[in-house]
Amino acid sequence: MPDVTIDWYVALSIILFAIGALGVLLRRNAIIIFMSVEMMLNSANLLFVAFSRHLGDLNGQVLVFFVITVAAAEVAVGLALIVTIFRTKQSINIDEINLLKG
Amino acid sequence: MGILTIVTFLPLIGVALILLLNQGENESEDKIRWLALGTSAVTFVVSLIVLAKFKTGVGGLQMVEQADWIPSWGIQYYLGIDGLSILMILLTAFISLVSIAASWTAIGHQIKQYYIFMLLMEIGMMGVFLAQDLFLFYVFWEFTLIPMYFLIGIWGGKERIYASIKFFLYTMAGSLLMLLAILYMGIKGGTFALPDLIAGRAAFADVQNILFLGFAIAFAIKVPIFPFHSWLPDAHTQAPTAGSIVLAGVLLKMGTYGFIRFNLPLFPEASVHYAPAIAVLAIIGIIYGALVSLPQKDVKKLVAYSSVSHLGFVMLGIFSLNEAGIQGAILQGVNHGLSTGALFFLVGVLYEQRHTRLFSEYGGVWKAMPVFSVLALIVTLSSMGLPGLNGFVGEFTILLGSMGAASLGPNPWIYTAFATTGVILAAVYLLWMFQRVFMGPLDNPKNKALRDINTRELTIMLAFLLFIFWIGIAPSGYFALMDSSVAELVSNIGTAVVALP
Amino acid sequence: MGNPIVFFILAAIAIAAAMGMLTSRNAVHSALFLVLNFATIAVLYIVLNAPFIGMVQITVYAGAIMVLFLFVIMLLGADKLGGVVGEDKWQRYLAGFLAVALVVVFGIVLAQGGGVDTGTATAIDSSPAALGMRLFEGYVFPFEVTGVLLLTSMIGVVVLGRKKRGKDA
Amino acid sequence: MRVITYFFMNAFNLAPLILIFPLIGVLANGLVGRRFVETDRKTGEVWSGWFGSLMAISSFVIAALLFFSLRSQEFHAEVIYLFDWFNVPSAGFRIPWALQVDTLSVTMMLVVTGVGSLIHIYAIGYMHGDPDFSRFFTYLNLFLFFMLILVTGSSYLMLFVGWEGVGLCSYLLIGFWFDRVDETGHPMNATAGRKAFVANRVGDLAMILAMTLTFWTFGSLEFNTVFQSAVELFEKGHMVEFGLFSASLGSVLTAVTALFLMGAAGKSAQIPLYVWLPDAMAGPTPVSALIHAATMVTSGIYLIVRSNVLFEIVRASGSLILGVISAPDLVAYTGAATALLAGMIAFTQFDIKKVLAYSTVSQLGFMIAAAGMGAYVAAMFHLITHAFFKALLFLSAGSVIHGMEHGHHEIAHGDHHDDGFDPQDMRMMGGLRHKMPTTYVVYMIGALALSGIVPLAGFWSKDELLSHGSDNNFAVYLMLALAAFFTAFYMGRQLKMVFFGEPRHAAAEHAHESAPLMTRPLIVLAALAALGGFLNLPYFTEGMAAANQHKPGGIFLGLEGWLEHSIQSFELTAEGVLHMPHTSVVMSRSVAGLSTLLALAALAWAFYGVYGKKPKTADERDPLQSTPIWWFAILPLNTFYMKGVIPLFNRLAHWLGYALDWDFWHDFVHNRLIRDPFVGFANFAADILDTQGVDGLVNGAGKTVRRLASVIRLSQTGYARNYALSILLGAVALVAYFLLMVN
Repeated sequence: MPDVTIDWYVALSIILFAIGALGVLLRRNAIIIFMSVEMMLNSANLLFVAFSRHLGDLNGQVLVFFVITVAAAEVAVGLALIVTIFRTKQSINIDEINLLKG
Repeated sequence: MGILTIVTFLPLIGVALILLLNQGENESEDKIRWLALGTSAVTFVVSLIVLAKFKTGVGGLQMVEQADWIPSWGIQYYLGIDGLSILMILLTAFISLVSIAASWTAIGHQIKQYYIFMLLMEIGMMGVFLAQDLFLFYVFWEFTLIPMYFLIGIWGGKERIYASIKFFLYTMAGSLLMLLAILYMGIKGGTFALPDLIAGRAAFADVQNILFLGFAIAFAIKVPIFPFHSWLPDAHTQAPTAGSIVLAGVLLKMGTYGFIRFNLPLFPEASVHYAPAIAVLAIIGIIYGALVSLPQKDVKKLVAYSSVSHLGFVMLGIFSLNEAGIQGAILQGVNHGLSTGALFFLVGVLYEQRHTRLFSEYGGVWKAMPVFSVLALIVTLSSMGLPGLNGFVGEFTILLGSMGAASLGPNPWIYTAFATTGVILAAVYLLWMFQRVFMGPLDNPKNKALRDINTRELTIMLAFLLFIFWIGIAPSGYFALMDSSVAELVSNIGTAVVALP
Repeated sequence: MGNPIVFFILAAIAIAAAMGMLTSRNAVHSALFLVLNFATIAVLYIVLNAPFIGMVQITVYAGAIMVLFLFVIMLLGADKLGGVVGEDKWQRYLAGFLAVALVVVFGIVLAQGGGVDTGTATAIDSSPAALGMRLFEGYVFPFEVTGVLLLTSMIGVVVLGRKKRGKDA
Repeated sequence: MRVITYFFMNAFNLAPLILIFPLIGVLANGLVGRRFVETDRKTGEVWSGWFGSLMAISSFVIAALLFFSLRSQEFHAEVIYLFDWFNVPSAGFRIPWALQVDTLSVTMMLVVTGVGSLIHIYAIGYMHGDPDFSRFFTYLNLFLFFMLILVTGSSYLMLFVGWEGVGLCSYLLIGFWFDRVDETGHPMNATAGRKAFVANRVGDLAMILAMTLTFWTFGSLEFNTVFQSAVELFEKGHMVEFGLFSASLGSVLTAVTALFLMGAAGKSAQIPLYVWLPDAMAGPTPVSALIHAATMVTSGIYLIVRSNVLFEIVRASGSLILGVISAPDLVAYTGAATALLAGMIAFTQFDIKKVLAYSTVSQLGFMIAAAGMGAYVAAMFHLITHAFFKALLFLSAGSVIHGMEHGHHEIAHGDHHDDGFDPQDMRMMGGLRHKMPTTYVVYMIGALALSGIVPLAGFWSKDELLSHGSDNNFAVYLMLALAAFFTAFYMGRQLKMVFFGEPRHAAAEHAHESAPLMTRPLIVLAALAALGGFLNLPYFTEGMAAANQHKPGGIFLGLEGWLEHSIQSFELTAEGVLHMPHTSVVMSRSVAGLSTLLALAALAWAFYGVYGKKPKTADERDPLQSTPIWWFAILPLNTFYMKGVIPLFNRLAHWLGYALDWDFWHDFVHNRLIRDPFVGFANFAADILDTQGVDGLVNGAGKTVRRLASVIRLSQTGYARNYALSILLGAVALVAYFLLMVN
């Protein structure tokens, strides 16, 4: 049985990140896309903590703390936006929202 | 936060406040105007404080502010002021104030945006003259293009789109070469800070001719030196009055300032090497600009071409590479800003009433507007270089410099003699302009209804005249401001160039 | 860095939960899968000697944020909008390819063992107290800024959520 | 009593006042004068005019005080420092505003303010009723201000301030009636003013070059320093070196003095730049008298006299211009040639003022020639007497014109029907001696003084000048003697046509004498013109001179004794630098006798010969019209400039402005050569562009960018997914690069 090294955590993190990315790219539901983004953030967090442990540096954890805070703020605003969009368009289908079209 | 940062970014406060106001109602339009005027007035006052804090005997940078910006590239937020830039700062503050006051009634639509752009313009210009980090300088340099692009493009004349795009791309194209030169030096030297690069200029001495040209072309287009002047008549004629004032008053000076600030100390040998060639172009510019001014049918175009002629003098002074020449050049830059700025303003006053700038529409205006005409006469004379007024002081110091310039070879008098013909030609085209507008019979019925200058316009003109007379009669204080810095610059060039005796 | 068996079990649950979130047709299910995923990761944090972060993960993410998600999903009745992108199939393929490519790239690197230093982990004091000290010694200003950020987003949410005067009402 | 003595003997501290008084006049009349005159014409004119005149008189008083002060301290010159003007420490360039009070400048001050005051008073009468009355006095005072700066300045640069300033005033005053047009509708007065300014500027070009050269040679522009170091350098025989330039002092100073000549030629209307002066007669007559006869046009002579040290060094150094002629000789020949040429052109004029104008050019030539020969005192002497009698002549001519206008007004009864009447045309005059007796008498005195008839002022000054010529430069003497003969002839012609014979026009019959305000200054000037010669009488015999050791004394050589404290001429002999006499101390009887004879002969010939019975009517041909002398009416430089140089210049400017700069450089090069191929390439490359309405290289670029953008913008779908996809694409590429390639 091999020891659990940092490599394992990197691998796990990448897989979760890739799944999150797929979620963003494939799903139509804005809320699910949002959740996928959260998952990508989490995969990054996981890596932070793993490296923090690996290198013996507490700063990694501090950073995760901040990421979580920012994520919380982001979710709050993001969901509020989704609610607003839903009010005007009666839909949260991401394919129907293209206000930024050039 | 240092005073230089304050003087640079103070207009941002005005921008923010204006943004908060609603556009539309008359009342808030006035509020916008007053806000913009107030902001620029405060900036002007702060620039006077800078002047008060300025130590005249010191050659190097003063009131330095230094902070890391992008440390991994050696890019800093680095502001500083010395004798080469102090006058430019004052000029910028003054011209911005005046041009905002001059737009009071001339701009009738999209007032909010207009004043925001004017204030942004001021930030950019201040930054250009204060930045001591090449990268920071470049950022400010390019930044100035944006507000001017919109000022011409939105509030300009009939061909404004053409003129603004031409202005933008022309100057942009020149700056790209400068950007390459800056990047090369910055990456090679590991820093973008100008003083450090000057100290370590030996590192790129082998390619300095190329680097010199990279900078020179960018600045030459801005100045503009013949034959890069083709954008100027378009931009000047199409810009709104205040735009022309700023353009002639400050933007063109950014080019000449660039030569003094960067080309001379960074590449002294190349400067000496190219001095005769640039002097020849400058002299061609003097004569050519004057000749081309003469047959123009549009007042503003005439003044625009006259800038080519005047800036030729400035370039000649710079590449005399001696104390008199460079100081004369800096002062002449200021003088040109005042005289030509005032001329554009006067043209604007006429244009506001008659909506034409064609000479054929005018004549005998003196009879209808006596006070205005006297003021115009004084400004014309100042532009012509009448001794006792500001133009002469700069011009004479420049010619004095070029007569004794070692950089122009053993016969500098040939250059000086040709340059001095500009004195005659200036009289020819300026008097012709004055005669066509103000003299002769008042036979166009539309001109009979012209009202004379009002209090606001008179106040602006008196502000111009104050400096026109002051510099003309007692310029020694102005020279004292730049003397030490220029002396240091010249000795700096001299020590680098062993070939010079 | 933990018992391999524990790690594998947790990793498997996390990935499974993630896949579940990705594939569920019902948004509520997706959210619940995500909660599971977050909880698993929280456990991993604790394994990694970061108990404070693990707890925060549970309370903030799995608790607060996900509740918010569920709340919105139910509020909007948007739980049935499932499925994946319809028309542009190339997007789906490209996305899949990219995701796989990402994993493969890292896989290659990890297989070569050249990615990161695989030395032994260093043990440090990472108790909540130590973390708190670090936070207030070196990160006071960012900490304050974070507070402002939260406040700002709160105001933003209030503004966004408010009904437009004279429009809807 | 002591206070008063102090006041008189130490007026140097008051010297700045001489500038301040006229300046006050300028400000007062310029700022409030107009309103004053418009509210109440009559009292307004009195206040405005007399205030201006009072300022001129005050300046005269100060000048007189300075005169006494100089006498009381044995002619010791003073420099009164006011404040710094230029100060560029690192370049060593420092020029203060400072007043040079020495005998030369005080002489000029007295002439300028004295004649100036009289003309101011005269102008109150002459300009009566003009709508721009106060503007006129503003200009006059401004002129006085600049003229005084010119003569009091302690440096070349300050002199130049006045030099340009008077040029400006001349421009403004010539164009005073700027709305008057000629038959073709061209504003001729404005154009004449412009012509004067531009011609002067040609001279100024030379002045600027001379000054810059002087500065680098001597390190200063202040008279005292320049002259001192010039003498020092000359004695040491050093080379002049600055920058990479190197030359001998003689050749540098040759250049400087030749440039000064060119400057003087512009201001003092010498060949080849005299052409502006006759046109300048378009200004009001007091202006012609003050500026274009008595004062401003003499500033070229003042310049040369002031720079006498430099000229004499050049003479002593033997440097030649292009190996042909030395600079002082060139000055002398230029002056003599001008005297001769202008004297001949004066024959052909019918305008009363133009005759006087060409006469002025001619007399200025005399002075320049004298200065070129080293006869500086003679030049100054003639300058002073000329100021008297030429001012007198112009003002009297003004009186004549005034009289003619009134006569015309009377017959026309306010009906402004123009029958081609010109109040200045001598052919329409005649017989005016009965109508205008005072004017006639003073005019006669002036004309005889100008012609050089004993014992009027002109005789003495011209004679001194001629005798110097016969001693030193015979060719110049011959030319000047001939010019003097011409002078008497055209004055005789003028006298005859204006005052004698029968009136040839109804206006002349109805002309009458001018107001006392105008005639009284004429009488004062007539007295000066008659007695001015006593300023510098030569010794009549060798014995008298020997008794006084050939030095000034008694009533003799007063001006010489006064000016020798400012004029330090010298010549190089075997013994070194020696002082040189400025004037012939003893009257040369042969020269005096000959010139008097010639003058009388010329007058008589004009009076009784050529114009004995003619002309009888206004449209009769002039008897000289069929002789070669008439060619001078059209041949000289004026035609060459107006018909040749200026059209060519204008065409060049037009070609440059429109053909070269606009059509070629702006449109063709930028648009056709750079823009079009660029745009064409862009069209080809993007394949979705249309070629319509593309404009400018830069526009081309702009449009290309826009078109390119219209392709690229298709990628901006607005769908978040597409953006996310591209982000991921980039991220994966970057990660792959860094992880795989870098390792």
